[in-house]
Amino acid sequence: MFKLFYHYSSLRNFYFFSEKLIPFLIAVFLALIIYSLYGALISAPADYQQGDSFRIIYVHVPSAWMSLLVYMAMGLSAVSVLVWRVKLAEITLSAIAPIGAIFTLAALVTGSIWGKPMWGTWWEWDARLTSELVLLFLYLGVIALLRAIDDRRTGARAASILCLIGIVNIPIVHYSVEWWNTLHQGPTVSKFDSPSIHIDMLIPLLTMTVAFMLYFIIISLYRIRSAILVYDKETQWVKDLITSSKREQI
Amino acid sequence: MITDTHNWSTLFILVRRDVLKTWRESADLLYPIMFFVLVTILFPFALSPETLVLKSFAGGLLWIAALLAMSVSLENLFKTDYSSGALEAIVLSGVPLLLVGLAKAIANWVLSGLPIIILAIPLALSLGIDTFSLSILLLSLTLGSATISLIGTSIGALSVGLRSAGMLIIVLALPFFIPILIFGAVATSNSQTGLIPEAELYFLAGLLVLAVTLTPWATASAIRTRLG
Amino acid sequence: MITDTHNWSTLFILVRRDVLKTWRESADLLYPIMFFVLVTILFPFALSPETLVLKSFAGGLLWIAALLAMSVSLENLFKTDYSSGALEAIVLSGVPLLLVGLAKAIANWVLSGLPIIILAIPLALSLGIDTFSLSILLLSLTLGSATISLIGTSIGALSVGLRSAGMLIIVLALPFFIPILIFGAVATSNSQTGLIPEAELYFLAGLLVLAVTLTPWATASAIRTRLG
Amino acid sequence: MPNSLEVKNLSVERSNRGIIKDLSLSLAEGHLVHLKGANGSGKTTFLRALAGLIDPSHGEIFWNEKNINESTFSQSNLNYVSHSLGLAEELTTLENLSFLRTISRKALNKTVEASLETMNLKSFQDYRVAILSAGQKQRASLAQLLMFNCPLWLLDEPFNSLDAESCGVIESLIDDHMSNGGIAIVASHQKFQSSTVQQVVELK
Amino acid sequence: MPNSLEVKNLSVERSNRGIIKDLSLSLAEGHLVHLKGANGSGKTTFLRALAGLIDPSHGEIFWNEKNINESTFSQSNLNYVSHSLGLAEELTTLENLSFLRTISRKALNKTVEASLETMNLKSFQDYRVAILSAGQKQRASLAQLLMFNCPLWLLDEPFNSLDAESCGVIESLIDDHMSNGGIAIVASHQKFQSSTVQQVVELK
Ligand code: HEM
Ligand SMILES: Nc1ncnc2c1ncn2[C@@H]1O[C@H](COP(=O)(O)OP(=O)(O)OP(=O)(O)O)[C@@H](O)[C@H]1O
Ligand SMILES: Nc1ncnc2c1ncn2[C@@H]1O[C@H](COP(=O)(O)OP(=O)(O)OP(=O)(O)O)[C@@H](O)[C@H]1O
Ligand SMILES: [Mg+2]
Ligand SMILES: [Mg+2]
Repeated sequence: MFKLFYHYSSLRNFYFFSEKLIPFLIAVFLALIIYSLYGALISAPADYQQGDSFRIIYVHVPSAWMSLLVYMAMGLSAVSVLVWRVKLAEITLSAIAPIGAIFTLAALVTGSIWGKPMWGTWWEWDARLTSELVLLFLYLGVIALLRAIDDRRTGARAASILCLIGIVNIPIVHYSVEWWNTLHQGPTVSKFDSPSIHIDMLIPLLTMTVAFMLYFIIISLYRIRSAILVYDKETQWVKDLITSSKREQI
Repeated sequence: MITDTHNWSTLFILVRRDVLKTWRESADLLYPIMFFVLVTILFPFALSPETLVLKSFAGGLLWIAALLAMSVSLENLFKTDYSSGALEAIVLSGVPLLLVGLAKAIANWVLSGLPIIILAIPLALSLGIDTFSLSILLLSLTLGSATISLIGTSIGALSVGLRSAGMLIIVLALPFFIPILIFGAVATSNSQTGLIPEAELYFLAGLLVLAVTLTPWATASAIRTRLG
Repeated sequence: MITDTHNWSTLFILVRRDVLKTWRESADLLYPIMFFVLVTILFPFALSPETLVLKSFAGGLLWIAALLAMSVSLENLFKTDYSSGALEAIVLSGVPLLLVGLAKAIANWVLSGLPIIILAIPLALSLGIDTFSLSILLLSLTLGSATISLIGTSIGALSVGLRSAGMLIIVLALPFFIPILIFGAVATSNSQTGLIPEAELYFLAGLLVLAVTLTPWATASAIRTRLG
Repeated sequence: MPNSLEVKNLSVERSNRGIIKDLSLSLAEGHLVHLKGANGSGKTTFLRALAGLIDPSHGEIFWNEKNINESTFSQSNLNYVSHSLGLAEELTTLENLSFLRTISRKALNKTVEASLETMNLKSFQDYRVAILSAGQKQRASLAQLLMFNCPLWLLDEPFNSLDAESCGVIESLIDDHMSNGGIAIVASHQKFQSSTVQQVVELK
Repeated sequence: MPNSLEVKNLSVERSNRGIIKDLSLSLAEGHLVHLKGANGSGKTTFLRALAGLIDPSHGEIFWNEKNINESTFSQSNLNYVSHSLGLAEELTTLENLSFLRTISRKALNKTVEASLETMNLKSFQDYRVAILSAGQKQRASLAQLLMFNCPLWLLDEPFNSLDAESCGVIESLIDDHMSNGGIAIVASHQKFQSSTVQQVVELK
């Protein structure tokens, strides 16, 4: 098991392994996103209270969930960086931080677009909304620290420490609706035993979420792969790769 | 002295260097802005998230956040140039110190005043301010922030090279900033009740004119003194 | 490891050195306090000088002022030791980094947290707060400021040696301070309506325990990393 | 067991540029290495890696046959004097050195007063480091060599800013260290005449 | 009128201690002074007073027979290279020097590129000064000597941290300066072999 982990965490092996993985992921992603878009925009019934404006849920909820998930993925990378000094984790950390920031921004923007018709205001200083904003600042902090430090490895370790201190915010975002009485929707979807949402609305939402996840994985893989090439640019295998791809072009 | 074209181009080069220096440290550009936003979002937490309360204090709150963000940004104005000896080198280059002082103030305004004014727009709207009051807020911020940059530069030059100059600058400068804060905040809150706060805006404009004429001299002689 | 007496005396010596360093630059001692006072007196100017309004917000206002004053003081924590190479010398002396991190946090609290708590008493009374609320304010400030010092030290260690570390520290640290601010301010304002804010105080105490156990490790590994 | 330092195939990167490539070195007791090389050849980087302040990208360093990364080498076996000062400018020389001596986990040697005496700084011990002259600062920093009893010395340009007399003092300190079975690596551009230099390593 | 520098009965105090007492000196064109003296003897203090950066407590300094305090001496006649760097660490070498060259009121000489070339820093011109090695920083600072055409050079330990090759470059720069009728005061502890040294001033 550990051997396997070690094998795939070598930059070179990861590079070639992920190359085989990507086309498969893209295929599944395309299938899912087409299905979910159809379900979300056409087949799901309009909400009896909100009309069609509820359809923004299909962007808002997946982005909001991803904003938390990506942070947790970053936390996992951070542990690998600090404890095992895994190079791949260093690269992963810096590759996914901006994606997480963008999901967070998307959740904030779609949420406030949705909030206008629902609550009559773009923005309200309640716990859910504010802790999500704090999450954005945590992402930006990690990115700022990564950029402020010249040396890649030192930068990754410093950012990992920051990321781990910040992980306390994740439960706050998630439980804020229960701990404080806020404007924001309580758990609607995630109560799996009795989801308080119509099944025709729910299924596209869940597939959309999986599509978002795949999208995240694909984009991360691209970013990680190009970072690997820069990282290992002095090594023989990258040099071989470059010469062979040049040869192909001719 | 300032009118001669050689001096204008020197001024431009001095400002450009400072902006470039900050730009290089790409994240630096974001700090005053982030500080401003963070301070603004502290208020609803610490006071009361009720829209009505927030709205009636919005002008004052934004003014305080802007003032603090700008005060904190003053610290980096001379710090690295002094510790690296670059300030000494600039002085020895023979360029009139008046220009150096003016350039520092302009660069500070471009790098912190201007972005703060721009960011005040969405923040003010999120606090529920109306458009007329917003325009008064922006006008008062523009006049006020320029004055803050000018005065702040003089004080920054005075405390250059002292340990924890950052703290010192803020503490020395805040008393000067209080009148600006009062008139800026009063202008905005008056406008929220529909009044046109002419008197306050004229006062802010007057302070700016005073600052433009006096502070570059103060900065120049402060640089001179502190290098000795 | 921490329990061994040799380590206790080392901790004491480390703290004493930092306090002495600041004491030498005598004015440094006053800055956090003056910042705290100045920020507190800005509020009546920018908001509304009416006693009633001020009184009901007093807890929140003092909490914001305390938080900002402490944030700004974090910058000098490692700065000079890093640039002079003294931090490197301390690391090479073989003293456990855990102690270094803890000592820095304690020194920071002694030099800024403690004076702020003491000064909060007259300021709160002048804003018209009653004695019961005052005691809750002081209790929440004590728990909160210790946590702020601990977390702030970690963040300070992370950004040591970077240009405009001052700004970076504040921006990186404020998101962590927001929960502390919320609970501190809510505790105080609840007590003003006669309630005993047990839940909030427990939460602050919990955060402090968490910070005491976790942040010295974070600081130690941050120092290690940033020296590299 | 006698002390020994062994460097195997060391490579160090800074900001993604390879600075030191595949350096090997083996030092036994009484061994003094004069580290040479043009500006920017990596002397400081090498010394900092040996002191455990930066992590090498490849290769290992062994102190007494134990890998310094894996064992509890700690830094208590070495005295590193760097380009930078290592003293707090706000405090006096005496305060700085007393502080370092008290917290240090290294074996102790001379007292602070005796060390300052040797460095000819006795009359300046109560001045803040900030106002000392360049050479006085350097001497204050070098006083650490006397206070601790460390087998391994890593000195980065110890003669910078020193007057002739102080240079002599430092050279004789190094000689004493070597004859007591110490190990030392000295990076310096100046002609370094010590009779005890056993090896010159030139970085490229 | 040929250039000349005259120092009359100069005394300088720092923090109420007399550092320099009653120093007189008179330099004409082509005159190179090697300023010597033990650490703390006041070399840096003297050079900073000449550069107009600190005010003497007694005595006068005349440049071309005009008192530098009373006339518009300005600093455009002199090149002062100090112990400290003089460059912003967050900018690249190229940016630092271009900036100094553009704003300076001094007479210009070589371009920035040519100066960096001579200082052997061409390949490092786009690195931030912060990450340069000690010697590279010193060279970047010395590149100012090439960019400006100043009759008076005040150099404080210019050879600190420099490798042998760079020392040679600086010595030949000084030689050229002298043969072009310049005036220079060089504080240095290192044996300074320039054939053009005309006077050794030893501070006590
Ligand atoms: C700027 C405003 C908003 C922000 C920052 C925001 C943020 C979030 C976040 C972070 C989550 C994920 C929570 C978790 O998984 O623990 C979430 C979920 C959700 N949001 Fe929002 N939201 C906003 C506005 C809205 C509005 C206006 C609505 C609709 C009235 C809404 C409806 C939902 C729903 C239904 C969920 C799924 C809840 C669940 O079952 O977990 N949000 N939002
Ligand atoms: N943090 C860093 N990031 C990138 N490059 C660095 C860093 N630190 C040092 N370098 C580079 O590494 C090279 C070696 O630097 P180092 O300080 O080790 O040289 P040195 O041999 O000590 O030179 P000197 O004789 O001038 O002191 C230099 O070219 C320098 O620019
Ligand atoms: N600001 C100051 N306040 C008090 N004393 C000072 C100050 N600056 C320098 N001195 C003292 O003046 C003396 C001369 O210092 P200076 O730096 O001129 O010596 P130097 O000849 O350049 O020595 P070095 O060869 O070590 O560079 C020193 O003893 C120093 O302690
Ligand atoms: Mg070096
Ligand atoms: Mg000197």
